[in-house]
Amino acid sequence: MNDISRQTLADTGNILDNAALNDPIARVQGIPLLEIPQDLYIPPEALQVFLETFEGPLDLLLYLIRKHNLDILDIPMAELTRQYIAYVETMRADQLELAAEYLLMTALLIDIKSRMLLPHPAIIQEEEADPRAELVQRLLEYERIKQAAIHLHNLPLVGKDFMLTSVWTDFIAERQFPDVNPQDLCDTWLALTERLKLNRNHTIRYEAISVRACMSEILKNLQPRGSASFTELFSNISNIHKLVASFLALLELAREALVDIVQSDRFGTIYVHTCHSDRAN
Amino acid sequence: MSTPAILTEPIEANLVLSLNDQVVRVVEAALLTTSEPLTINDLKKLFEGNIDKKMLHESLTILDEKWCNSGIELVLVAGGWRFQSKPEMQIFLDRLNPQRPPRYSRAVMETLAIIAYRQPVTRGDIEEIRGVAVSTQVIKTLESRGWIETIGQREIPGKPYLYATTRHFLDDLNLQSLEQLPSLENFNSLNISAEEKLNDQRIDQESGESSIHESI
Amino acid sequence: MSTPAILTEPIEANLVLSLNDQVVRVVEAALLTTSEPLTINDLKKLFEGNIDKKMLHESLTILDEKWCNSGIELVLVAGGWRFQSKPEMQIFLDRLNPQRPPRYSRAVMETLAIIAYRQPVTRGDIEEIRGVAVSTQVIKTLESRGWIETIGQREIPGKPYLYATTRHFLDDLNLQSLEQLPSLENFNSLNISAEEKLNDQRIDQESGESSIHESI
Repeated sequence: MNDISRQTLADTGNILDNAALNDPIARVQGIPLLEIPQDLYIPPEALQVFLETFEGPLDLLLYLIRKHNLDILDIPMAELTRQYIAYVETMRADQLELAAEYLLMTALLIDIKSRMLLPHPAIIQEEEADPRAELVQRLLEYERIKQAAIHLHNLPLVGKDFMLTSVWTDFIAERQFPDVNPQDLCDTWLALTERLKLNRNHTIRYEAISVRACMSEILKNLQPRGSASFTELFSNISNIHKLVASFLALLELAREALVDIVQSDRFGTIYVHTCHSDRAN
Repeated sequence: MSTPAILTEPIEANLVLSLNDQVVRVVEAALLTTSEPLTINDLKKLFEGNIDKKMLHESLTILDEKWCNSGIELVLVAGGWRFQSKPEMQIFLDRLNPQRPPRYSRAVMETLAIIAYRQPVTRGDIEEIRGVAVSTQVIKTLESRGWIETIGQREIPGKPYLYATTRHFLDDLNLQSLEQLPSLENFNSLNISAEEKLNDQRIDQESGESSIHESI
Repeated sequence: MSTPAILTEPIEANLVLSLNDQVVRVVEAALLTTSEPLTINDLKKLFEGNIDKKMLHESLTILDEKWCNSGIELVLVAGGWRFQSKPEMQIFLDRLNPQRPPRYSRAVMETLAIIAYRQPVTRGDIEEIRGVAVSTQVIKTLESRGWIETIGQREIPGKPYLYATTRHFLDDLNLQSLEQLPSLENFNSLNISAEEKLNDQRIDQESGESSIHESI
């Protein structure tokens, strides 16, 4: 809000309060007001700013009730409605879009007022609800919320009334590697084969894991020297299943041209060489 | 494990500290380095759970006493324990950081009050109470501040979202629970005594100067 | 202004603190609430400049001594002074924010699974099974982890490298040998739903070889 509108707002406030408080007369745009304005005179330039300070028709109604010391539990509907309409009419002249919710309230006020005017039998009067009751409830509720909002507003707020400690610390600990467990691998493998199954272009053969592992093992054993004797390769294997698998692995390696199996003479030592051209040369 | 981890891990080779001293040191360092409040369970995590709650509470008492004379204080909010600067430090600290946190309009504060007191509420409920439409901007402002969140939808046509305040809201306002807010019935509407107060305390929208409103 | 602001502003009504105590309190609160380092000039701002550098340095010395036995320390870094947690606190503080270990991408996991179950394999083999090209990055990730290695080259045009898993891989996965990797049969027994079992039986039939796997 700029300074000019603040001034206008303050002036408006003075004028409004003057009616009730008999304070010295205010100035509007530098011109002193010689007479206390009766009822609800507001300079048109100030009205817009003034109305913007209200959060809606309920807020305006509460203001009117307070300003005129009306009893909220026994609202004189005629007076309240008349004053309210006076505001809304002025508002409509300037800011029609602002007035929509205010107009709805006007209708409500007139409705309440007219219902109160309706004659009703004295006997059942006690049981009949006061047409104003709902409005009063809403006004009371809104008034409480307004005060609650003020209370919340006045509570100490982080960053405004106090600060949080934030001592520097290196929260980036040593880089962690992804964790993989065997079941993850198995699941991945199965998902992969499931996917492959759907793909007709591929024929899938499930091979014995252990044979494949043995192939790796044999290649690793061959790596240091590039060759080994047949018996050497199997000398450390005590398990018969492993022995068979290793033998199959060796044959598979030969079939896949990964190793050469050489026997120079009959019943002589069988040597296994890696088929590594670089090394061979 | 029967041995608390704090015993098995060297903290300072050349200093033999009592177990409790070490706990206090660790708890203090943790509370000072984190801006988020820490619950007793969080504090237990510091020691991999190998500590009893009694010792943690003792440590907090020691820290509370240790700090009471300084510009920082130990407080308990909804989210747990935290250190924060005392209000009287603010005048100094503000000089370091001239930007002030945003002040919220009356629309925002009234919406927040309705959600805080009447939660869970729909936007329609808020509009009913305030008598005006609630702009999306107002809701967004409160959501982005982390003060309100949707906690479901009401089973009526249109399935409007239900809003409630968050734990972060309580933390930011230095509250331990919603019960710490005065009950709505305590705000006596339009009492003659309250009337004057009300006039003085009107929340201003942008100016941040309540003096304007005092003149209204 | 000739009078330092700290003298004119009440800090705590019922406590008469010496000027220096107040300076230390304010400096401490400022350093604890800002994560950025504060220069001597920043610290001067706290008092609107109405303080000499000597007093600030004295305050910093006092704070340094006060804190030396705790879990946080006052340090001078390029930008200025700040409190930071001592390295030995790290092990405790890390437990508060346990970092969720990162996860490998599907490409990495599938490549690893293929190498583990079908080793030795070439990149071409992997690509054939996965149906997509295997990026060098994927291979490098697994190599740098020390989980796969080349154990030779296949004697076919291009002489592609043959990959196999390492001893380190087995160690990291807590396996004695590759045989301990879950087999398809193990997986079957884990499934409870009949539909899935049926599905798996079909896999077995298609493969025609799974029954041999166990016996080898």
